[in-house]
Amino acid sequence: EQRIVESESRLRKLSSLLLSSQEAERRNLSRDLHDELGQQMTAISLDLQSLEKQEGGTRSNPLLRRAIEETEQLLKSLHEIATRVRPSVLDDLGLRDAVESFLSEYQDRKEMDVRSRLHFHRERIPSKIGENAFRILQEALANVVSHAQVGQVDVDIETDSEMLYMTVKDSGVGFELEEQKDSTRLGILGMRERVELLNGQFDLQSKPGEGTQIHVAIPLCEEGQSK
Amino acid sequence: EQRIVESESRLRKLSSLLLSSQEAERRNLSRDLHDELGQQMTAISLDLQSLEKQEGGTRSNPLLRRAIEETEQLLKSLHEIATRVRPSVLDDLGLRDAVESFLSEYQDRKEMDVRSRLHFHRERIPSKIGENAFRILQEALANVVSHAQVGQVDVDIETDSEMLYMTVKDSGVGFELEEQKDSTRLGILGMRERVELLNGQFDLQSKPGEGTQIHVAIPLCEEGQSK
Amino acid sequence: MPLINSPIRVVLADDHEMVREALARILEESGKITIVAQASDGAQTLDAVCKLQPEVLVLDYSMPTWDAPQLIEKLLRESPDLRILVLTVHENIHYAVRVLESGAHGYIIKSAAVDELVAGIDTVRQGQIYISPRISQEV
Ligand SMILES: Nc1ncnc2c1ncn2[C@@H]1O[C@H](COP(=O)(O)OP(=O)(O)OP(=O)(O)O)[C@@H](O)[C@H]1O
Ligand SMILES: Nc1ncnc2c1ncn2[C@@H]1O[C@H](COP(=O)(O)OP(=O)(O)OP(=O)(O)O)[C@@H](O)[C@H]1O
Ligand SMILES: [K+]
Ligand SMILES: [Mg+2]
Ligand SMILES: [Mg+2]
Ligand SMILES: [Mg+2]
Repeated sequence: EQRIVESESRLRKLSSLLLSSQEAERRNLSRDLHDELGQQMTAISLDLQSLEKQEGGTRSNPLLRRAIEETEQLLKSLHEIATRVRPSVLDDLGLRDAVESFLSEYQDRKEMDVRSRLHFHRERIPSKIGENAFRILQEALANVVSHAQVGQVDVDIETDSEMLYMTVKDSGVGFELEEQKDSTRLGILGMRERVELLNGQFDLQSKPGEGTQIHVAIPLCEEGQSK
Repeated sequence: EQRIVESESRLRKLSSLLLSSQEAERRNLSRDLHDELGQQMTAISLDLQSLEKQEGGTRSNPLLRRAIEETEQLLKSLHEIATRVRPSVLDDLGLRDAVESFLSEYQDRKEMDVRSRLHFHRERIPSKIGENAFRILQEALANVVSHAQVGQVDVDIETDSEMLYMTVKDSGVGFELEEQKDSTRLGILGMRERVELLNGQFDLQSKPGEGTQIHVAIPLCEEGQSK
Repeated sequence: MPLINSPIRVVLADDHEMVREALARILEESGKITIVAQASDGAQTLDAVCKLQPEVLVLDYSMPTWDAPQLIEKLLRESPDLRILVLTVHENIHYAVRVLESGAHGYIIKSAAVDELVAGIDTVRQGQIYISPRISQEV
């Protein structure tokens, strides 16, 4: 039993480290892509544009025009990949704007009607909490899109000075909670774990035919942060 | 006690899922970098080079030459980043080639004398085992570089039909094992966990002043794979 | 035997359209090569090679469905005289070894293609091995 307790605490530490190192890895990579490659690409693009000017604008070689267009395309792809790795709004603007831009993009891309109520009564959310809340939101919405068979979802996020609350609710097909107990999928397990590692509460409700709701409450105060 | 056992198995599942989803994420990303960005950049590079030929080779505009050189540089940076995320050799060609490439580059970049003995008596290593073995090797060597204060390391890898054995050994400063028990770092913890999740054996030996050795034994047969 | 100076008949296979177009332009501008077909996946490649019997196939390493080594083995089973020059973004000697082991005759880094491609095609057409200098320096 002693061994299991030890192994339990080792595993808890590991999961926590893995989650935060994964976020750090994404952040670094996204930064490398953006700063390192982005700078270099921009330099090339500028060089090609002034080359085109020197060579007489539209009368210059069509290959040059093509290369310029390809460079623009490349910058777009780079940006797309860097954003996918880590939404930079989360770094630059914080959770609220990251959520807003994510939801509006989501709405367009997935043709999902997202009804959101966002009440951020506290400006600064610690970045570790912001990151995890954002990932949980992504996971929850991914589940609605892939499983709920419904075109609408409600997202509520509220923060006060002490807590962050998030609810994601759909009225789709729902599922039998018991049957998911031993799932080897990462979605729900990962959401729960993120919340618990932040000393929060995770609650999932679902019934076949009656939709699904996840509710999350995470303390924002620093004291309660490390187990 | 029942709850702890349950929580232990939930955590074990989570760590295992986290590790493998992290690797999957890295693999996809590295592919996107190579196949999306890398190909687009290559097209630009080819176009610019044809343009230079058409415009009279060395007598063409120096801005063009500069853009071509910048594109080359960009391709290098891209492949460096992609390889850091996950070497494509590992997925395309397997563990042996990945280890060889990694060690030879490592030797050059870190000015570390790597003495390796690689005996792969079995061609195909399951990819899950290959990726974990590769990450363990990277961790172990990173530790030698950052902590051992020594310029030489021995790497032995051997596979037979049933097992993969790996030893990484330095004769650097070593450390007190007891003091690392509660470390909150991911390195040793992560290596141990990767091995245990594959039903293997992980062994670490170190003494201050006498160097450090890790030894890993992982079964290759499919039966023993899932706990 | 091809006549001296008659253009080399080539099939060009790459799944990335922008790259394929850029390569096609380079080959055509050289005046030494005729592209008899372009292919963007393994099945199209097999089909084009079988129907048109080119002298040389210029093949992207990473294509959907089969990677180059797998595709090379299939191709050579049906067309044992075909010469294959593999193009790739990987500056790594292990890739070169692997494709030569599968029966290809050459290995070129894509972005070096402008200078090397025509020479490489000519070399493999004659049945000799061609490896990008950038790679062979690594050995
Ligand atoms: N909003 C939802 N509506 C209906 N069923 C759901 C919903 N969310 C989860 N489920 C059910 O719970 C299961 C487990 O969800 P979970 O997110 O853990 O895994 P997954 O989505 O199948 O895979 P992944 O690891 O990619 O997230 C799903 O397969 C689905 O059956
Ligand atoms: N080869 C080694 N030589 C000397 N000391 C070592 C060696 N490997 C590990 N150690 C000691 O063990 C400690 C824990 O190693 P571990 O890899 O777990 O963490 P880290 O390297 O400090 O951080 P991280 O790997 O998470 O970046 C190190 O801080 C170092 O003191
Ligand atoms: K390729
Ligand atoms: Mg899911
Ligand atoms: Mg370490
Ligand atoms: Mg390709």
